[in-house]
This record gives sequence, C-alpha cells and structure tokens, in this order.
Amino acid sequence: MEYLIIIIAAIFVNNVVLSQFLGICPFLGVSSKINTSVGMGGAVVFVMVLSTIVTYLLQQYVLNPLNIGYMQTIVFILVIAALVQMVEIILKKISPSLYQALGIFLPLISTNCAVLGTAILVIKHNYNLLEGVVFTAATAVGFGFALVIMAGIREQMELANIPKGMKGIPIALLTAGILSLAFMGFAGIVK
Amino acid sequence: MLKTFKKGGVHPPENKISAAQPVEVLPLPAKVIIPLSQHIGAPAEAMVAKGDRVKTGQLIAKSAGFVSANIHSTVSGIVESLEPVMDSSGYKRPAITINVEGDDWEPSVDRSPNLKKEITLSAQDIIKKIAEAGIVGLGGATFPTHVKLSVPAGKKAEMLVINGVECEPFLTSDHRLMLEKGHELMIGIQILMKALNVPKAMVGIEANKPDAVSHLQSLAKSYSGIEVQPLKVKYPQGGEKQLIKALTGREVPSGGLPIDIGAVVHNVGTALAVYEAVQKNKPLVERIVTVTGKNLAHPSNFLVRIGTPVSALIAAAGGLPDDTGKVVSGGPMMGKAVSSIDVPVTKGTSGILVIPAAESKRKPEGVCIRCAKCVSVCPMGLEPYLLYRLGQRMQYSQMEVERVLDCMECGSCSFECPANLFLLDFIRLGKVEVGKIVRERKN
Amino acid sequence: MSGVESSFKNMTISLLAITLVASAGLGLVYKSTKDPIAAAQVAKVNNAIKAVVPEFDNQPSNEAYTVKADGDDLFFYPASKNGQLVGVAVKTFSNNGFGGRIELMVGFLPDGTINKITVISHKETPGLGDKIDPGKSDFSVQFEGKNPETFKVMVKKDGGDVDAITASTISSRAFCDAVNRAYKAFKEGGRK
Amino acid sequence: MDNRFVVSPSPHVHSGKSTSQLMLNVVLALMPAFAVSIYYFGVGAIIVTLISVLSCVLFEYLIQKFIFKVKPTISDCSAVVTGLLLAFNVPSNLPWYIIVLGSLFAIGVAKMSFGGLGNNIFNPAIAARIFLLISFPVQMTSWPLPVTSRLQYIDAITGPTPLAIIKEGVKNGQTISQMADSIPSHMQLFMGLMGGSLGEIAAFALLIGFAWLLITRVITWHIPVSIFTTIFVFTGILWLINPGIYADPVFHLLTGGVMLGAIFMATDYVTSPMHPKGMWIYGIGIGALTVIIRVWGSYPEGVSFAILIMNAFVPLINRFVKPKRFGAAAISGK
Amino acid sequence: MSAWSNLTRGIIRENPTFVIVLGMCPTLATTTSAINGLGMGLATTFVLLGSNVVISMIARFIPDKVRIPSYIVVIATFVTIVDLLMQAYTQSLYETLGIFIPLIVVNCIVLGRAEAFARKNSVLDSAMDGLGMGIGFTMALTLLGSIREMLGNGSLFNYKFIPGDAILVFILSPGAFIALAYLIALFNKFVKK
Amino acid sequence: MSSVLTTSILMLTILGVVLAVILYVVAQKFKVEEDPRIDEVEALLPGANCGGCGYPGCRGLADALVKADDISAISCPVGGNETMRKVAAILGKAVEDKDPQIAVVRCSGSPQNRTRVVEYNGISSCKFASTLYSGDTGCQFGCLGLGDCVAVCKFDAIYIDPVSLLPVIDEEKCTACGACVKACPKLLIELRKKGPKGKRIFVSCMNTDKGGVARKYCSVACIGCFKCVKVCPYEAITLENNLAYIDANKCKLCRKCVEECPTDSILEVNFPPRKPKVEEQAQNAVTS
Amino acid sequence: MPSGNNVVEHLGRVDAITNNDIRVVITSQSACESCHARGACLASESKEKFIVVTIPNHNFIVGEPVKVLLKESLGFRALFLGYVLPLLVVLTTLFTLSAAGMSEKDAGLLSLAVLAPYYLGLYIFRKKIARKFEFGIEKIS
Ligand SMILES: Cc1cc2nc3c(=O)[nH]c(=O)nc-3n(C[C@H](O)[C@H](O)[C@H](O)COP(=O)(O)O)c2cc1C
Ligand SMILES: Cc1cc2nc3c(=O)[nH]c(=O)nc-3n(C[C@H](O)[C@H](O)[C@H](O)COP(=O)(O)O)c2cc1C
Ligand SMILES: Cc1cc2nc3c(=O)[nH]c(=O)nc-3n(C[C@H](O)[C@H](O)[C@H](O)COP(=O)(O)O)c2cc1C
Ligand SMILES: Cc1cc2nc3c(=O)[nH]c(=O)nc-3n(C[C@H](O)[C@H](O)[C@H](O)CO)c2cc1C
Ligand code: SF4
Ligand code: SF4
Ligand code: SF4
Ligand code: SF4
Ligand code: FES
Repeated sequence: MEYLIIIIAAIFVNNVVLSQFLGICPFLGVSSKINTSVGMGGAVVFVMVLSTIVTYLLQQYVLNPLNIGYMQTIVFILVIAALVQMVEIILKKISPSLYQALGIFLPLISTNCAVLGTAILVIKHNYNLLEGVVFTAATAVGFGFALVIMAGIREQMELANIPKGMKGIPIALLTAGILSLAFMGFAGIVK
Repeated sequence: MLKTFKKGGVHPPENKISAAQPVEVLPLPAKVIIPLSQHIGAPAEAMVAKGDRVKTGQLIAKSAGFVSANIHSTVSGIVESLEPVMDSSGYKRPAITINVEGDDWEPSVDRSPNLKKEITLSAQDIIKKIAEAGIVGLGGATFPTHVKLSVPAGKKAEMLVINGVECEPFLTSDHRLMLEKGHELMIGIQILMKALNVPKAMVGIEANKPDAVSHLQSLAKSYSGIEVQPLKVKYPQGGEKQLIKALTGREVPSGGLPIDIGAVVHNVGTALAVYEAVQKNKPLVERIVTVTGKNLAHPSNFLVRIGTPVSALIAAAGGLPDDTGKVVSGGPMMGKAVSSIDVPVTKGTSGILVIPAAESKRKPEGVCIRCAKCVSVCPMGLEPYLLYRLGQRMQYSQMEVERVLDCMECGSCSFECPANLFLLDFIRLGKVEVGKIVRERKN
Repeated sequence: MSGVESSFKNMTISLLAITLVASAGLGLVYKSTKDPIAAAQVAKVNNAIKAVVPEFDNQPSNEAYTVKADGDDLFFYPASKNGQLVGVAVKTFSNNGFGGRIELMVGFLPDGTINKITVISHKETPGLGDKIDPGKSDFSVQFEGKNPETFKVMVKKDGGDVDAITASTISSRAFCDAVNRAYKAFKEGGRK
Repeated sequence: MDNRFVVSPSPHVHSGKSTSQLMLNVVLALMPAFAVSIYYFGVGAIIVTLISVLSCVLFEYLIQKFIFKVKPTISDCSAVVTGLLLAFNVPSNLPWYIIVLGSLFAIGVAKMSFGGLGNNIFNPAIAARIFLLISFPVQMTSWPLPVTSRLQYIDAITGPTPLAIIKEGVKNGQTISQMADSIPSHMQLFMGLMGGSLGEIAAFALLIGFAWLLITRVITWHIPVSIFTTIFVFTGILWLINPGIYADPVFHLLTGGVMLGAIFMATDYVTSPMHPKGMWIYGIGIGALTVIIRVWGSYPEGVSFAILIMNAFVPLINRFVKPKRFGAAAISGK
Repeated sequence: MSAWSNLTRGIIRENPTFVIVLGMCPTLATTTSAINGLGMGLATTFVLLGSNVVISMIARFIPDKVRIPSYIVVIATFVTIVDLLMQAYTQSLYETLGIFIPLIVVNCIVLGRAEAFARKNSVLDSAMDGLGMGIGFTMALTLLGSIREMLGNGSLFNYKFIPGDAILVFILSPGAFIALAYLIALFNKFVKK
Repeated sequence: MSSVLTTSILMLTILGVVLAVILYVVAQKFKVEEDPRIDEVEALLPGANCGGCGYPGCRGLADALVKADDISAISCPVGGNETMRKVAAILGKAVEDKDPQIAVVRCSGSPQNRTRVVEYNGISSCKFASTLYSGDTGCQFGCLGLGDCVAVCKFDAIYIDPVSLLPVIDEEKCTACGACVKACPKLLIELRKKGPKGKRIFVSCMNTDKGGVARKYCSVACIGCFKCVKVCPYEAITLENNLAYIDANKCKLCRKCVEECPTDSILEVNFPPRKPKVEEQAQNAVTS
Repeated sequence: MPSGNNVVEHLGRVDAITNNDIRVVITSQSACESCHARGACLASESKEKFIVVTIPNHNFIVGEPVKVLLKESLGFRALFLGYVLPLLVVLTTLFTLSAAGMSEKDAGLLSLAVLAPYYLGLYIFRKKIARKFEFGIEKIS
C-alpha cells in the first residue's frame, strides 16, 4: 500500500515534468513520434533505477560514513555519467545487433535533471532503498507518461494551424501548462 | 427490414425527375466524335484512315491489349479526321470524327426486335463475342467486361451480382432500362451466368424504384437462378463493394477485387449490351443517357449513339437553360463537370446533369471542427478529415498508411462536411501521389 | 582543440589532477563554511524561539529537551529570565498539511496560554495554504493570548473556535493539529 | 462572362449542414437549462451569462482582427457556445472581472493560441473553468443557494454543493444517512434544487437538451452514455461496498455537473475522439477519473478535471483506435 | 570579437532562456517570485563565470576524450561551492531553491558554454561570455519571476501593490509554463529577427 | 590536513581514475572518423537545404563533394560558381564554371491574352486541377495560375501577379534550384541560362496545337509559323510540333526573332526598352 | 521492406563496404535532429552509431546517403531485451532478496551484480539475437 501511494504520487500527483519541473528540456525537445517516446520512457526507467541504486548505496555506505555528504553532487553526477556510458559499452560488446537496433529505434538518452534530481530526491526524502527504487521507477514512468501524452498532442498539432509566433517551444509550454492544470485534479488523492 | 450495407452512407435528395420519361431514341447528329479511349486500360488503335467510308457497327479501332476494348462506328458515314479532340476535361485526346451520312448497319447485326432466348454459345465464345463487341462496364467504371468475365486462375466465381441500384440522385437510365428492357436484361444475365459458370445471380435494386423491382421480380420467375432483391435507399449502395455487402454480407478485402470473394458485379446496362452482342451480334454503339436538371425544360432518357455531342442531347431536352452554371457528365455525387458541351457522349456517360448557376459553386471552405461526420458517413471506414490534413501537408506516405487507396471517391464525406471542406479533392490528390509511390516501390 | 593526445596515460593523469585540485578546493570551502552553516541553523531556531516567547536571558537551545509524540519528537526550549521560566517554545509538527509536513514553533506562557506562533517550514500552496505563515496573513494572530483550555483549537467547521483560512481548511486544520499536539505534550509533563 | 461553366470536382451537391447551424443547435439545447437557472438564480444568472458570452465573442473578434490579422469568424458561433458553457460552469455570483478573465483564458489561451476553432487540444470552457477554480478558489466555490436570492448578484446567499456536504461530512466521520437532512432528495436534485454552478444543476433541463442534440444529430449518444454508465457502475460498486461513506450512484449522476459535462462539454467535437470506439474509451476514462477525483481527491467534484485530462489523451486515442476499415477483417482473415 | 560583444551576446542575441531555450527546469521551478528568480540566476551566473574561467585556463592540457568529464568535475565543484555558501549565508533562499541548486550541474547552458566557447577562447573572453550568459539567464529568471509574482500574488520583490489575492495560478506550476510560453512567443516576435 | 579533506580527495581521485578507464574504453569502442573536411565544406554551402543539387540537404552534398573524386559534374545551384570554387579550393579538386541559370515561365496567357471560358472551383493546387480539367481557357497547355510553383519555392522567388494571373520570378531571389520546374504539372517552367547582364530571349509558350487552333484561344501563342526560324542568323531556333524553341547556347541576343514574331510570343528580358508593347509583356513575366 | 507506420527509419551514410556488408553510420538521431538543444547536449557528442547491413549483390557506394529501416516491432523487442528485461531482473532480485531479509546493502549490490549473468545470457544468445534483428536499407532518391 505504501508503495502504491509512492507510485501514484510520483506518476500523477507530483508528476516529474508537470509539477516537479525536472527533465523539461527533453520533454520540450524530443520528437513528436509516439513510438520514440515510449522507447525513451522504457530506457529512462532502466537508467534511472540503476542510477538510484548506485547513488543510494554510495550515499549510505560511502559518503555518509566518511562524513563527506557535501560531495553528493559531484560524486553523483560523475557516477551517473559513467554508468550510462558503461551500459552502452556493455550492450555494444555483448550484442552488437541489439545495440544497433536500439541505435535506430531510440534517441539518445541524455543524462539530465531528471536522473540526477531523482537520485538526490531519494536521499532527501529519506527513503530506504526499496522505497527509493519504487519512487525512481514511478518517477521515470511518470516522465515517459508525460512524454507520450505530449508526443500524441504534438503529432496532432503538426496537422493543425498553430499561429506562427506560438509554433515550437511556446505551444509546447502552453500545452504543458494546461496539462499541469488538468493534473492538479489529482491533488489530494494521496497525501 | 430491407437489406443495405451497414457502415456509413448518406441520403442526398433523390431528385429522380426523369423517372417517368420513357426512353426516346435520339435522332442521329450530323457528326460523331468517337474517342479512342472510352474505357479503363490501353486506348484502342484506330483502323480507319481519313476519308474512309464506315458502316454502323463496323470495327474502327481495335483493342490494344488485354485490358482494352474494341470501338465500333456508331453511325455510317465518312471519316472526317483522326485528329485529337477535346474530351470532357478539355484535354485533346485521340478520336475519330465521322461525318454522318445515314444509318447503314453492318449486315451481320440482327436488328430485329424479337427476343432471342436460348443461349447457344459456349462460355468461352460468349466472352470472345463480348470482347469483339467492345463492351465495357456501363455502370460508370468502363472496365472492359470481357476482362471481368475471365476469372483468373485460382479464383472461382460463385455468384453474379447485377447492379440495378442507381443510387446517384437524378439519374434514371438504369431505372428505365429495367422497366423497358426487362426480358433482354434477364437473358443478358443468363448469358453472363453462363460465361461465369455460376448458378446464381442477384439483382440489387433500391426501394425507390418499386415498379422496376416488381417488374423484374415477376420476370425473374421464368428465369432460373435469378433473384431480384430490393434494397434500402442509401448512397453509395451502387458501389460494388457496398452492393455485395448489402446483398451477401461479405466484404471485399481492402485492396482486393470482388472476385476474391467469388463475386462478379455488372451493371444492368452492361447486361443488356451483353444480350445484344451475344444474341444479336450487335456491338456497343449506343446507350441510354439521362438528361436532367432542375431547370431543364424536358428532363428525358435518350437512347443515344456514342459520339453524339452532349449539346445535341441538351437541345433535345429543351435546350440549355439561361442560368446554367455547370454541366455534369454523370450524377451529382460522382459525375464530372465538363468544360464544354461540345464533348461527345462516351460509353461511360450515364447521364447529363445541368446545374443552375446558383447551385453550381461550392460554398467557401471553413475550418474542420472535427465533428467526425465525415468519419461516420465514410462507407469505407476511412477518416477523411485526417486524409485531408495529411494531403494538405503532402504527407503522402502517411496517407498510404491511413489507407487512402481504399477510398472509392463516393463523395459522401464532402457532401456531409458542415465546414464545407473540399475533403475529396485532397484525398484524390493523395490517391494519385500514393499510387505513384506504390508503383515506384513495385519497380 | 586540445594540444594533448588522448592516450591512456594522459587521460588518467589529467583527470587525476583535476579531481585532486577540485576536491582539495572543495574540502577547503567545506571546512570554512561548516561553522557558518551550523551557526545559521542554530540562528534559525533561536530566531524562531525569540519570536514566540517573551524576552529571556538564558540560552533556550542549550536547555532543549524532546518529548515523543505520535512517533516523532517535539522539541522544547524553555526560556527564562533571571532564572524564572517565562515561557516555553515548542517545535511541533503536523503531517496533515496540504503539501505534507508543517513545522511550527509555538510559544507557551508557563500557564499554557499561547504567546505567539511562527512557521518553521511548510510546503503549502503559495497564495492558499501558505497564509498560515504570520508573514503572509493574520491567521496565526487569532491564537495569541488564547489558552487552549478555553479556546477550542479546531476550525469552526469542525466545531472549534478557529476561523479557517478561506479555501484552505486543510492547512488550517493541520495548523491546529500541530498546535494541539504541542499543547498536549506541554500539559503532559512538558513543563519540567 | 457570366455564362462561363464552373468546373469543380465531385460531389456537386452538399448536405447544407453548416458549422454555425450546429453551434446554434447547441445554444438552443442549452436554453432549457438557462431558463431553469434564471428561475433559480435570477439576475445573477443573466448577468454572468451575458458577460461571459459577450466577452468570449469579443475576444475572438479582437484576436482574429488585430493579432492574427485575418477576417474574424465569429459568425460560426463557436465562441457563443464557449461563452455559454463557461458561464454555465461558474457560480452565478462571480464578479464580472473574473468572468472576463476566464473568457480571455478560454478564447485567448486555450483556443486561439492553438490556432482557433478546430485546432485546440483542450476544451476552452473547461480549461478556463479550471484556471478560474485554481486562481480564485474562494469566489469559485461560494455557491448561491437556488431560489433564495433571485434579485442579488454579487451578494447572494451562498451554501455548499451536495457533493461538498458529503465530502466534508465523511471527512468528519459522519455517515451518509446522518447527513440525509442536509442533502437534497433525488427528486430535488433532478429538478435542480441545490447549490452549484449556474447551468449544471437541473438534470431534467439538460436531458431535454440532450434529446434535442440527438434529434438534430448534432452529437451521437456514445460519449454521454459511456460516461453515465461508467459513473453509475463505479459508484454503484462503491455504494454496495459501503453505503455509509459512499453516496448512491443516482446521486452521483445528478450532482456536480455530470449532466452538463457529459452532454455538452465532453462531446465538444474538437476535443473528443473521432469514432465510436474511441468515444467509449474516452467516456469510460472521464467517468472513472470523475469518480476517483470525487471520492479520493481533494476536490468534491471531478468532471471538469476528468474531461480536461482525457482531452490530453484524445490525440493518442485517435491515433491508435481506428474505425473498422471496410474489408480489413477480410485481409487479416486471409 | 570584443569583450563587450562577448558580454552582450548572452543577454539578447543568444539569450539562454529565450533563444536557446535551455535550462528550463530551474527557469520554471524557481521563478515563483522575482527574488527567487534573481537568486537562482545569480547562483547560476557564479557557476558559469567560475567554470568558464577555469575551463578556458585548463582546456589546453586536457586530452579530448576526457574533456567532458573534466568539465563536469569543474562545474560540479563550483556548484558545490555555491551550495555551501548559500547554505551558510542565505538560508531561506537556499531552502526555497532546494534541489535546483545542485541541479545547476546538469544545466545544459553551463556545459554548453564550456563546450562551445570557453575551451576555445581566452580567459577574459570566457569570463565575459560566462558573465553575459549568466546575466541573460538572471534577467530572464527575474523577469519571469516578476511577472509571475505580480500576476499571481499582486506584489513585486515582496512589495504588495494589490491587496488581497491575485491570479493564483501564476505562482503554481501551470502558471510557470503558461507565463514562459507567452514570454518566449513575445520575445520571438519582437526581439528575434 | 583534516580527515574530511583527505577522504574527499581520495574519494574523488579514485573516481577520476575509474572514469578515465571507462572513458578510455569508450573512446576505443566508439571511434568514428568523420572526414573533418565535410564540416568545412558544409560551412561553405549556403545552408538552404533545398535539394536542388540532387543530394539530401547541404550536408549530403558536402559529403558527396568530399567523397567524389571528380566533382565537376556536381554543383550547388544556390551558391553558384563562387561557392563551388571555394569548395574546390579546400578539396584541391577541379570545377568548371557553370553558366548561371534562372527559372523562366513559358506562358504569357494572361486574361488579356486568352479569354477564360470556364471557371474553376476547387482546391488551389495546379497538380489537382490539371487532373480535373485542362484549364480555364481553350489552351490546354497554359498556366493554371494556382501557384504550385509558388508553394515549393524555398526562396520566395515566385509570386502570382495579380493582373496577369501568371507566376513571376524574382531575378534577385531565384537560385535556379529547380524545385518549381518539378512542381509544375504543365511543365511550363524551364531553367535557362541567365545570359549576360540577365539578358535572355525565349519563347514564352508551350502550345503545340496547330497555329489556327492555338491562336483562337490565345493571342500570344506560338503558332509555328517558322518566321523566327527563318530570321535567326545563328540557327538557334528549332521548331517541332508547331512550337518554336530557342537554344540559349546558340542565341546571340540579336532580337531579330522578337521583332519578327507575329504573335509576340517571344519574350526578351532585361533589354533596353524598344516597343512599348514588348516592354509591357516583359514586365508581365519579369519584375526586377 | 515497406515503409510506413510500422517501420522506424533513420537517415545515415554508407561508411564502409566489405563484400556484402554495408556499414552505415547514423548521422544524427531523429529526435535530436529536431531538438533545439542538440548543440549543447551532453550526449550528442561522440555517439555516432554504426549499423552493419548484409545484402548480397547490392549497388551501394561509400558515402552514399541512405535510409536504414527497422521494423517497429523489432525496435520494441530491442528495447525489451536491452532495457526493460534487465530492469525487471534487477527489481525482482532486489525485492526478493529484501523480502528474504537480506540487508539493504547486500541486496542492492547483488541486484546490480545480477546484471552480469543477464548480460552473459545475452552474450550467449547473441548469434540468435543477431538473426532476429534484420535491418533494411534504402537509397534516398
Ligand atoms: C487494374 C484493375 C484490374 C482489374 N481486374 C479485374 C479482374 O481481374 N476481374 C474482375 O472481375 N474485375 C477486375 N477489375 C474491375 C474491378 O473489379 C471493378 O469492377 C472496377 O474497378 C470498377 O469498379 P467500380 O465500378 O466499383 O468503380 C479490375 C480493375 C482494375 C482497375
Ligand atoms: C460510389 C459509387 C457508386 C456507384 N453507383 C453505381 C450505381 O448506382 N449503379 C451502377 O450500376 N454502378 C454504380 N457504381 C459502379 C459500380 O461500383 C460497379 O463498377 C459497376 O456496378 C460494375 O458494373 P459494370 O462493370 O457493368 O459497370 C458505383 C461506383 C461507386 C464507386
Ligand atoms: C493547486 C491547489 C493547491 C491547494 N493548496 C491548498 C493548501 O495549501 N491548503 C489548503 O488548505 N487547501 C488547498 N487547496 C484547496 C483544497 O484542495 C480544498 O479545495 C480546500 O481545502 C477546500 O476547503 P474549504 O472548505 O476551505 O474551501 C488547494 C487546491 C489546489 C487545487
Ligand atoms: C456539441 C458541441 C459541444 C461543445 N462543447 C463545447 C465546450 O464544452 N466548450 C467549449 O469551449 N466549446 C464547446 N463547443 C464549441 C466549439 O466546439 C468550441 O468553441 C471549440 O472547442 C473551439 O475550438 C461545443 C460545440 C459543439 C457542437
Ligand atoms: S465532416 Fe468536415 S468538419 Fe467534420 S470532421 Fe470531417 S472534415 Fe472536419
Ligand atoms: S473518404 Fe472516399 S470513400 Fe470515404 S466518404 Fe470520402 S469519398 Fe467516400
Ligand atoms: S523560382 Fe524555381 S528555380 Fe528559382 S529558386 Fe524558386 S523554386 Fe528554385
Ligand atoms: S507555372 Fe505551373 S505550377 Fe506555376 S501556377 Fe502555372 S501551372 Fe501552376
Ligand atoms: S534544465 Fe534541461 S532538463 Fe532540466
């Protein structure tokens, strides 16, 4: 039940993009292909969960005992960057064809706010590892969810007559704004 | 409850104002223009030279391939020229112009009015005869009939569907034909059944022609295997896929042909032409044409020689009204607006519709309000609003995915759209472009 | 752009050097800000205490003690002047806020009368729930000088005496909840 | 020159339907509800509606004329519908400037910024309503009591909506039957005798409008019916589980704008799916979200939020749920 | 290119928020009021300036392949410094900006400038560039913060000029998106081109 | 040094070494050598991405230029000779100057010259209209005026003249990318040598009808009378299917044919004015 | 391979040809192409990817721009094998081990370690996988 609450809260009530403001750049910048968004969502869940496990362990069993909690930012960002690269090398080494297929199918996953932010939030919220992992996964799913909705809307808008000045980023922001308005309806579903 | 097809469809006002006018024979014009391409497929090759004297029914252009059709002189006279002549779209196309000197028929043609019932020829000979007579589908598509009758290997015809629906508003030529030539029609159907080797034929007629239904139903009693089926009025029931669906409940697969589900569809006019060709040795030189329009003095049904200028038909129907804004060859839903009334009647001309100026322009386009009416009326289950937008943005490969090629251009979507969007225009454009893409891919 | 070739040795050395310098620099900054940070945190508590109890001359934060309530700690800061207890600041909380946890500093006079209340932290909605903050509205003023014994610390909707913030009943309730928790602990032995 | 023939592609006839005709039918269908709200709320209802409609039309005109520099198309009447529905979604004592702000949001932000009629993703009236609800929670949630103050506008006597009464009561540990006195009977609800937005209250009047829309074929039944069914079933199950804290399904259907939302707002062409299958998914989504927000969320009524959320899914629905193509089954059968 | 043009480039022509549209997360999240926007902007400016200077100094000695991680280390160091300083001296601002202070490290603008500018240019130019970008960012954030504060709270830099409530949405998350949407649209219309 | 400081340093340096190892491996695995010249060449290209060169976008062309051994057959219509020369310099390859070209519309059938006999009422697409009918006038070859060419021009170099209802090409803007040539369903647009100082002479008609017929529907139609062919001293004019064509490479701009043409269907552009009538037509076709 | 909805396309350039193997380098990622931030993106650098397509008797030349095609369903399968399945493996391990009462630290480390056998599995089946993933390649006309 506890986990359920974390999940619902992270996906709907406090959606990363729409109410936490994390990962906005890829949200605005990524293409309007729905499949790509689904793929990107899937990949991001994996990357974020791995990052959280590693950073959590580092924080609890290295930084905290050594009393160097203030190094969090620098350690986390380096570790995450290295991790993402490692996943790629391993995949490439182990199954080149799989790697190639992903290359065509997915846009690059940039390590950004959402990954680092979630890793930090897990520590901030004082979650234990399991809660942290569930929270991270749900956050990433929430990210993918927002991405897919947005991709759908964009696909439709591509065929619409958006006024010139609003084309591109402004209309994407405006859509996000109204989406965020709509998602406020979930307020209070979990405390 | 009358049968009909389930998905989509519209109810344009019927306006069958010439329904009660018996077919009149139109006098021969002074000159006929016979285009070499009156059918789907390769244009026929001219076999006469300028100055040649021809007889009515004489072969003057020969089929130039399997999907092509013979063309016969429809009058007797002297070939005036082989120059290209303007067709209904204004482009010059190869044609044979003949100065009419009379009506001297090829002697082989049996012109007596008596019925010839028994069918002596074999299936193969029937098809050959039909090919010789230059018969093409008279329902509007002008697909060479002998091709449709030559069932490809591996497929089997199970039933013949005869299209007496005439769902287009205004047109009444098939209606009159069914009333006046019932017996010949029945024999024609029997011939087609024999050619296809099918035991069963169904004649579909919309319920707004009760006289034709009852007349043919009573005639059908004396011919075996023919069933006459009244259908609920709904446009475009005459489309062959819809007609088959209405009559048999079966769906022709997308991209497929009726024969894929064992059906062959022919128009009533085609069946009559088949009778005349097979039993009377008469090639396709004339057809029934409805000349109609709200302001026309005498909306009529004429038996017309192919090649007669449209102007002659209109003159016979009381002349072109002053406020004419548009002349359409065919019905108001699918017909083609012509640039000039000097163009000739061809094998595919089922009607001439004269539209007053006030109704001839389309209302200006609004914006799509996504009311989904086009989606709900599309009998093919397409999404015209989407195809329209994709077409506007030239996203042709996406149009293919959205199956633009399934569109049969019935016009229901444009008819219904409250925003007056020119939906079908963009869809047609898309079909042309997608067709190109598909052909390229095949190569 | 770089003049140095990407050999394994070069890469290792340069990264090593950079991290070395960076971490040394960081460590120094950390050391020099360590005390100010701690001081700032203490100052924050002290300011909050000062704001809610009458003038005092001791160091309440040094005499602080905790009382368990609802699975969490309430912090008590006794303030005295001339050795005489003049009030107690209680750092209390409620988890029922609209945005989650709300932390208040409630100042009681020795007899249990509420002196003043300030908000230490909250996540209520700006413009709505954040009116519990004395800086934003007069909501908390109505508690001043009231003794919860006689003044029912509950919003009027629930049958109490507190005027809720319009359209923010939830925050108001949570505020009352936190005050009540403090008062209860104060009554039950909070007064040492 | 006049006798030049017109050449145009087929079809050469048109049904004669037009956008403005459809919109005016919606306006007509809203009239019974408007009459009822005038009866209950008096001048307030008239003032609010007038301001809303006029400012919506005016904003549309001004934006098209001066910002887009195109010929204004206010004659399609869609702004009138938006204005009416916005007014129907707010209390009848809302100060004028808030209404004008709402109209600006509806037309300027939710509609014209996306390209105007037909291009907007979100229902303008609903987006504006939620914008106002969140921006002006106090004004947007003080509901004039019906009948009591027909002659007052701003200073009408206010009271809570039935759903709010239940929500508050349940929170304080009361059971529904204990609250029976303070909540109206089903018959009263059906006739609209309750606090609420000015146009949402009278179920019977809205149902008359529904009938009119169906008869004139402006809308199809799929969306409203799927919403009603989902809400009925979902709340019915909850009610069977614990009638003490969950209100009965009929109560849920008659309150909180379900009728107005399902019949007039969820059916907005522009922001709803394009074919029946999609409409069912959309309707079920709205129904389910409505109940979830009502029962577990912090808002007593959830229809508007549910519609706005589902609006966001409409492009996905349209993309993935296609009408059955003619001949498609036959292909896959091969 | 003169120092001046390096400085001004980031302010209008290549304004990181309005033109390059990067670093959207802090832009949206921290602009609930003018003062918060200003604070976030200044913190970012500090990092930009510091990292640009250091990177332009050391770029020559770093092999290409470890360039990015080295830059990240430098940037992260400055971020941590800001983090510590703010914690020590501007407690309440630090608390409101919260997680977005450490997140400066992933703010694409910072790394972007290092990649695109600092590593190829002199220390002075890089300093000017960093400062200019920082000022551009700060101005954008302060502007957005002011607008949101005025519309949403009826005040500016905490000075309340409209009594009572304003249009609350603007200090909530939807308002951030909506206000920025129109700000960028206006910028495109009047400034770009 | 305090312990915090040492642990910090240790921690980070370890991380640094680990990172270096990872990155080294990555670098080995992901090595990509893209010819840096591609970037350089691309920077020289105009960046219009018009496809006029036949390659996908400017980068596509840059790529081809770098890869190909002989680049004399490749050209960038937008950048012209100057660009190609610069590119050739970088790559050390040879190019030949190509004559600058410009699009010309070979139809002068303004409403004054040919009467409209029907009225089109459909979407604004030449491609679509041309499948529906042959045009508003009796001439089936002439311009439909619905502007498919205008729509495809990326350089804003064509507009439909409101009086003549014919497309007009802006000499300054046209880059001879050829997009309009492909777009016109009536095949009316030709890329032609721009000529010295922009002077050029061409037959502005595509009507292959016999003289009488052509003339009947359009007063400026080429009627295939052979007069120009006969008068041309340089044998630059050929006549086929009742239609004359002037070979730009042979034409020496002597203007004899222009005078000779009985229907004024030959246009001269950028010449000093002579007959007011001709000037008027030149104005119709080219506004400079 | 038909183009259309169920196929993912990617622009690329033929980079090298050895007999029937055509190596294509993907020039820019479709999503990043449209992304306004690509210039400053962390990840866009140094990540060009190669696809090797084997076609007998082809007529591609080095440097030629081409379109690489992949069936969408294969894309999703790759996603599943590359990211989703390992995620599930990690999560399951973590939760089972924690439920079995293992300490957080050990469970966390072990759940990361479990990726090793997973990848080993992939490695063993790499030939089989390679046969599954067929790429198409098309000239750009
Ligand atoms: C390329 C092509 C091939 C066709 N081949 C056959 C065929 O082999 N057998 C057949 O019965 N009909 C064939 N048809 C005719 C169609 O079934 C159909 O009758 C014709 O397209 C006209 O349809 P409509 O009158 O419904 O428009 C063919 C049509 C086309 C265009
Ligand atoms: C929308 C539509 C409506 C049609 N209506 C009729 C009709 O009313 N009567 C008819 O005989 N053919 C009609 N056709 C043509 C038929 O589809 C089919 O081509 C014809 O019945 C085949 O017979 P035929 O080859 O003998 O002409 C229609 C076609 C379409 C696409
Ligand atoms: C975005 C948003 C933020 C809200 N923030 C608060 C809040 O901070 N505190 C609060 O009590 N209510 C808040 N509410 C309002 C509650 O959801 C609810 O409407 C309110 O508590 C109703 O109580 P009332 O009886 O005071 O009107 C918020 C609502 C929304 C939509
Ligand atoms: C059946 C129907 C329902 C409508 N509902 C709404 C509505 O809920 N909100 C609204 O703003 N406009 C509504 N409109 C009007 C119009 O569609 C709306 O202004 C468009 O959303 C603007 O693009 C409706 C129109 C029709 C025909
Ligand atoms: S009928 Fe017309 S307005 Fe309605 S959805 Fe279709 S195209 Fe749009
Ligand atoms: S899309 Fe084609 S088949 Fe469907 S209604 Fe329109 S014209 Fe008819
Ligand atoms: S006018 Fe034609 S050739 Fe000239 S730039 Fe435009 S499209 Fe290209
Ligand atoms: S020149 Fe060709 S494309 Fe241009 S308007 Fe005329 S017909 Fe259309
Ligand atoms: S700032 Fe770019 S993703 Fe957050």
